[in-house]
Amino acid sequence: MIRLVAGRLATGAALLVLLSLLVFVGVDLLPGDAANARLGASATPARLAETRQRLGLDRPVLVRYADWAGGLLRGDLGTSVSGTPVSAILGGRVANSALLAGLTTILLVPISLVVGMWAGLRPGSRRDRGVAVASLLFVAAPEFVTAGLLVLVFAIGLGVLPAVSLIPPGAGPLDRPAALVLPVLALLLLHASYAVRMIRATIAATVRAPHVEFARLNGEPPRDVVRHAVLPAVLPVALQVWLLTAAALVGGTVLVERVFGYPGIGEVLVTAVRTGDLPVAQALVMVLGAGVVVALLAADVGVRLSTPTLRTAEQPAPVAFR
Amino acid sequence: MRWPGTRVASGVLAVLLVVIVVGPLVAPYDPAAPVGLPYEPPTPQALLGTDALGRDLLSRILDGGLPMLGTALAGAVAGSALGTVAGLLAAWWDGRSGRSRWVEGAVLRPLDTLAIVPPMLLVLLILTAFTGHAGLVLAVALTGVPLSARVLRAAAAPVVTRAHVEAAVARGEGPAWIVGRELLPLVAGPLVADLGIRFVAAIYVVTAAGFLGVGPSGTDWGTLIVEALPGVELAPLLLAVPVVLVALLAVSVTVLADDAVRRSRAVLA
Amino acid sequence: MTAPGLVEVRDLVLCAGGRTVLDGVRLDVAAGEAVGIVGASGSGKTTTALAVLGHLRDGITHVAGTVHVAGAPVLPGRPPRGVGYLGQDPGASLNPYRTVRAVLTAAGGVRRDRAGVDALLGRVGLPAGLARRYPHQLSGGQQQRVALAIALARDPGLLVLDEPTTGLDVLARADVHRELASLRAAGVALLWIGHDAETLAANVDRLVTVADGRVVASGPPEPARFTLTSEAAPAEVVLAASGIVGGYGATRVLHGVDLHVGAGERVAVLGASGTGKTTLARVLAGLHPAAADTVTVDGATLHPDVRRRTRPQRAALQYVAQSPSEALHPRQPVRTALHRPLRLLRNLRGAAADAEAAALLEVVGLSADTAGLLPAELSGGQRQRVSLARALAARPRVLVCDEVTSALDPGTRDAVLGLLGRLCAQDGLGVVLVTHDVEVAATADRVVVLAEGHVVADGPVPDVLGGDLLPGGVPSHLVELLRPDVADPTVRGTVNVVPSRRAAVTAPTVVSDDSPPTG
Amino acid sequence: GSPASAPTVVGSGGGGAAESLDPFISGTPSDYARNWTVFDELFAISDGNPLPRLAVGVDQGDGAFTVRLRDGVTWHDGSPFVADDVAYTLRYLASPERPVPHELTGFLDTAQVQVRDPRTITIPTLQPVGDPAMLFAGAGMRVIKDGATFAPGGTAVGTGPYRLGAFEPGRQARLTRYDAHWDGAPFADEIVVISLDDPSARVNAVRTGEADYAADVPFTVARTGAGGDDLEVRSAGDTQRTSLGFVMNTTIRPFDDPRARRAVRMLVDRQALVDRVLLGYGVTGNDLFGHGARYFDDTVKAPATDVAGAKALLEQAGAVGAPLVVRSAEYEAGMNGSTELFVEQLKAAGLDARAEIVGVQEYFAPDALAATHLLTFPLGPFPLDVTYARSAAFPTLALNDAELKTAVATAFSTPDEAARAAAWKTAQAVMADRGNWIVWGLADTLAISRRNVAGIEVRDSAKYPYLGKAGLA
Ligand SMILES: Nc1ncnc2c1ncn2[C@@H]1O[C@H](COP(=O)(O)OP(=O)(O)OP(=O)(O)O)[C@@H](O)[C@H]1O
Ligand SMILES: Nc1ncnc2c1ncn2[C@@H]1O[C@H](COP(=O)(O)OP(=O)(O)OP(=O)(O)O)[C@@H](O)[C@H]1O
Ligand SMILES: [Mg+2]
Ligand SMILES: [Mg+2]
Repeated sequence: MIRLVAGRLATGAALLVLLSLLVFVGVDLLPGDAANARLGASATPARLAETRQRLGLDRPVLVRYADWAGGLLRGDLGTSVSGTPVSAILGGRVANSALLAGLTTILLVPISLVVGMWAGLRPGSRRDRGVAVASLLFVAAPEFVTAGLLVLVFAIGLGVLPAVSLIPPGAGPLDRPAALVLPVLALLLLHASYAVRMIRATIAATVRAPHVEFARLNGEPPRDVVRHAVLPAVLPVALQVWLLTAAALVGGTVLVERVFGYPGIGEVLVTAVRTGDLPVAQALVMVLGAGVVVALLAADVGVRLSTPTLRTAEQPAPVAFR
Repeated sequence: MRWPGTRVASGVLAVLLVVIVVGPLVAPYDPAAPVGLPYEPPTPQALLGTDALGRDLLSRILDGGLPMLGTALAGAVAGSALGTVAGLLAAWWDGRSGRSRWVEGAVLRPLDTLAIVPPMLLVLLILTAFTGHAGLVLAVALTGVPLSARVLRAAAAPVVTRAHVEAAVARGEGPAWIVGRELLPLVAGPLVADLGIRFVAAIYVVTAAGFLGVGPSGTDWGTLIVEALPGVELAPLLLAVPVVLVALLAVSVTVLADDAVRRSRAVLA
Repeated sequence: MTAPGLVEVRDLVLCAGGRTVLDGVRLDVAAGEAVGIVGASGSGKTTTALAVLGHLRDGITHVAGTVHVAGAPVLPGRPPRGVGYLGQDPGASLNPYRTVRAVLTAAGGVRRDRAGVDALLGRVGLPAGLARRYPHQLSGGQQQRVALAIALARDPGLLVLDEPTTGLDVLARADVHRELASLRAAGVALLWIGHDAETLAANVDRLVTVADGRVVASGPPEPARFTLTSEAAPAEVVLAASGIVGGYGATRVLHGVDLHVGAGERVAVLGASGTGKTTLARVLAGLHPAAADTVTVDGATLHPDVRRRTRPQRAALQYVAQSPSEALHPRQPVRTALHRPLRLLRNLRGAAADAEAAALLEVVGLSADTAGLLPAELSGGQRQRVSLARALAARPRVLVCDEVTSALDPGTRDAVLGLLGRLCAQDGLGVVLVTHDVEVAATADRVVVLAEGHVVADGPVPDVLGGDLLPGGVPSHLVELLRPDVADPTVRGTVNVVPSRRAAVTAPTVVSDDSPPTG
Repeated sequence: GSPASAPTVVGSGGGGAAESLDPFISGTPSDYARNWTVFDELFAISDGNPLPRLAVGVDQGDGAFTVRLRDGVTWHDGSPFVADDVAYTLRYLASPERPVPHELTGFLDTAQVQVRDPRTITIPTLQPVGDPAMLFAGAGMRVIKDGATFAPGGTAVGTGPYRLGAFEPGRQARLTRYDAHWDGAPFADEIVVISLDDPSARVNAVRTGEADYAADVPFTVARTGAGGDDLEVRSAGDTQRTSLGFVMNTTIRPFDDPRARRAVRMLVDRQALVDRVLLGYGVTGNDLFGHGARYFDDTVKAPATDVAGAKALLEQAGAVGAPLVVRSAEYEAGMNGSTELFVEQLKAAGLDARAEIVGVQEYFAPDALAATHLLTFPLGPFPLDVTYARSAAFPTLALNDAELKTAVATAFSTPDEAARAAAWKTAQAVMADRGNWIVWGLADTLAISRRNVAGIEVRDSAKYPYLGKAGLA
């Protein structure tokens, strides 16, 4: 297990390096650059050239990459083309987005499990079909549309929840929990629907599995069948779904953040990419990519631990030690 | 699971497809030209009212189905095709124990790299690089490839060890025959299902791109949704019509794709 | 509990989507009686058995008739108490997420303590040490017995058994048969489903035959038939393999196996599940990497990798894989299956290939129209013949057949084995018949017994397979041979927990201390 | 206004997280709103004219000018404001470490600045500057304290009406009243400047009572109504309108021919664009940028719409059927919409026009600009110096015309008020006659506000109002 984790982390790191190079060179090849974006309408050729020189954009791309990578190794994320250090820009924002993603995931776990079970234990029943169609609808609607509707109903209509996430300086989103409700809800409706669909399907399939039939036919009470035979079979799949959702939420909160003006990485991400702010874009690619690597690894480890065949694969059968 | 879902979904999809394909021909007005003032309510002349620039919503809806479908389909097909080839190759090389694994690595490592970029970031990067529909197709395809490859690889894994595949190897068939004729027909079910999911994701990417300000202009339904957002209070139909159409399309396609999964033995067995 | 007329099935009609699955089944089991049900695949055996348990699978509807167990109606959905059930596939029946102890502690709706669990294990002949294992850490026979223990946990008066030994190798099968025999002796009624009338006959009081959802015959079973044949010793050696070593990763499966086959000779390779028979066959076929060039055909050494063998070499040794449903591509018609080897190995195309394909089909006893059919449109026996025809298309000198009959019903099996015999006699073809089935092995000229990757016996059929029969039709002499604890003491204690490629057949390569103390 | 807290929502046009305490890095509207309140400038623009702030006057010299500074001004930390602070500021913004060269460094020789006494400073120029006060006002130069640096997480000390309290880039800045401000104590105890990227989010914040004022809100809000009895939609007024238009590239065909330029100006239906893109919240333009600035010539009329005449002109110019690419990016709301409609108008007149919508970072990429025929161009009510300097320096935007060049040069360099006015008049006449601008509309700048919010002034731009005198009535 330790070897697995170490190996996967090493591969993940290697992939991140590859990725950073791809993104660096790729973004550099885009038409326009940070100097253009920065100067806008005042970008006279002379100013443009001078700005390029000041930002170091006139140097070859690989030299800049090496510079950036060297800085990264020293723990220096570089300086945004706006002149602000990247670490200052990202600072609390990464944590805020992670909070949004984390809260959504935490809520998603019990909700998707309960709803998925409720529907999946009676495959084909009325409630099962109802859940299937409702979840499909939520999956089909973009979350910013859902979010907009939520604002219209709960903030502007009923006035019970804030329409925007105004977090005072020095405070975190947790200091204003009300501001988190709608963003989390919007994310939850989309992602939980997906998780419910997957979990429902697995449960529906497991209910028909031979080991469940066997237990039932040999008189095991229904509650025990669900607890001992159905749930453990669903867990590996559910774990995968949850962690993959968490991975998708890393950087996937952009749209909702924008609707609510939530102080996460969403706006930074969009601006950095759109203005060719390479140091910021790079840092985000690294942070988000690392997040995904960890989430995927956690998913694999979780599945391994929750599946006896995999868990025991590396150790001899218990009795062999006697 | 015998419920009318599949039949209803096929019906809805058929109607939508007719609207999408015939739409551009029957649109009452030029979808790009203003016919009135912005945000006019429905009138007999403009049955669904006008949009933010005074253009006829109905004409735009009718005109925008085809580009939307085209983009989504092209992206989905491209992503699925790439994923399928990669997945099958990987499964094939993985399935042969004791043989060199580098090909599998060469196929899967780049995809893994893609897979660790959050999709929204990937979409932003790609659409900043390539504006317009070509960029969207690429974005849809690239965000889908890693997952498609994994799905197809999983589906193909039990197939590659089948005796008829080995028989083909033993009698000296080449890789084209083995991947194309021995493996591909047996993963058709997962392939179709994957295609359905890609298609829904494609529609989503189009809308999300528009929302982030990197989408193409035009009448694409996804673009219509985004354009409608600022004026939603003035003209709710502007948002409601494309959202409902996209939802119907997505739901019917998903239902049919689910059905394909259910019927495909390779996924369940 | 043991009142007469324990099970009464009267005119039971069950339908599935408009099709009649059971068409007026009438069946009785008296207390303490052992009744066997046989019938072709799909004839409704499983459906009947489940109906006795008050269970209808999804999609099956109750149309008419009654099922009473111990006087109480069980249909619809009122499962009887005191009936134990043992499914077809022990590997799949056990909850893969719980240890044996966890399952047995609460089995049958009663909580029992450690001693209770151990007692239950003892009843099915398993040591208490097994309780800490997960199902996948058990051999097929052990799994089957744990499942039996769960069924026994209810203290049943009746056990419903649905093909309880299909997935098991000779050893495990003998063990299970022994357990069932002792239960029967203890007065438990058995409703036992199998597709092999001969094996069942030895173990039940009465045999019921089902066909197309109807009971067509009922009566006392015929005694077991066991024929041993032996033909004259052959002359020239076509296949010679010596010191074959092979394995998976670090695990070695074959420890220097020698094998030779003469022209026109049928050599059976017999062994328990997981001893390396398939590995051996695949090494011969060049599909599995072997340590060295150890295989010769007609004196010429073959490369260990089939792709590096020359075309004539590839043609000379042909491999027929285990499952007929996997051996043929489900989307390719028989014609394609035959044309490809003709084209690649014999350079025949077009009309010439068509003619040759028709001739091949005739050789294996199929009509020429078969060429246009898809595998799904063929019966299992026909499919197996097509596989054989495909192998014969290469004009081989040696045919390596891996369990070519294990998925077939007895009639079809005999026909395929007969065909092989004919080919040997007529064309001087050498045949390697890999099997775990003693009856199949008995049809060969010579038997090579494999245990733990070692050849433990090699000789004419009567020498190896003669002697007393154990319950289940296994020669006791063979069981002695296959008991590996005698074979190699150095590997004792390392239980092989490599998950089997096929879930149904999980067996330890070495049976350690906690293996059944039999009896 | 009464001394109450007045949280203000200000839009942030993207990049909010990169907001900086450094007033010379300001990029977003909330950056400006905050820095404009914390720091004071030498001269501000008020109704198009320079308004003395930290400076009280300028004396022209030979190749240099001398700025007289205000007395009795103190920094937020209590120290007095002196000429050394101005000298430091000039050195600071000329520093080669800064990521972007400051516009002023093209005019001033910052290395040779001489501090005469604490109230007087002499600044040499690199090229003649006719109206230094206007130059400073147009460049919006704030003064920072001698030795100031702006590390993230630190604070900023200014002389402005509000001190900086807690601040989180891209989120909020809390500004507290500086009672010792030289211009009289401000009204509100505290002002909160909030950064919100999404226009709907800004409106929603005011509608749900989480903020009192949001600048730069979409026209649809005015159409829908403010959404509450205590709310109103405010317009910044005529002089604060943004000029929206297209610039024709005179370096390539067909717009190297003045007839083709004139023809297109005769084709465009300005009112239709105002009605649709601006929802009627604005008026038609007269094809000159600079509306609202001093010397702007609003007597000039745009050519009357005359499709037949335009076609004849195009014929003469040999431009019939020439492909026209209109480049646009949505860096101001309505840019892409106006481009789409404009292209439709050109098409309706039989021209082969096509919109090319790109991202903001590549919009001003020189190569691509050089190849397009028309590009969208919005411009706020900047001084004419800024407007003409910008367009002259950019080959694709510039009009290569001798008379224009002379007039603009004179207007830049002459210290004589009358001569300057005459020069600007000439320059604008050239643009009106054969220029390459199509300024089709003057867009209102709208804000949504609680009714009791008072004292919000517009100085540089209505998109980031001056909050120094704001309060709740
Ligand atoms: N759930 C079901 N829905 C529809 N048809 C079914 C279902 N289960 C079984 N059948 C059909 O009922 C018939 C009898 O099936 P059953 O499983 O009882 O056969 P069997 O005699 O046990 O065969 P085998 O020897 O292959 O196990 C078959 O034709 C089968 O296709
Ligand atoms: N791909 C594999 N990787 C690792 N071990 C394997 C693999 N395939 C088979 N084995 C192990 O190798 C041993 C021999 O397997 P093999 O398939 O040759 O047995 P067999 O004699 O054909 O058994 P059966 O009667 O079940 O077909 C078994 O212990 C099996 O678990
Ligand atoms: Mg059965
Ligand atoms: Mg085998």
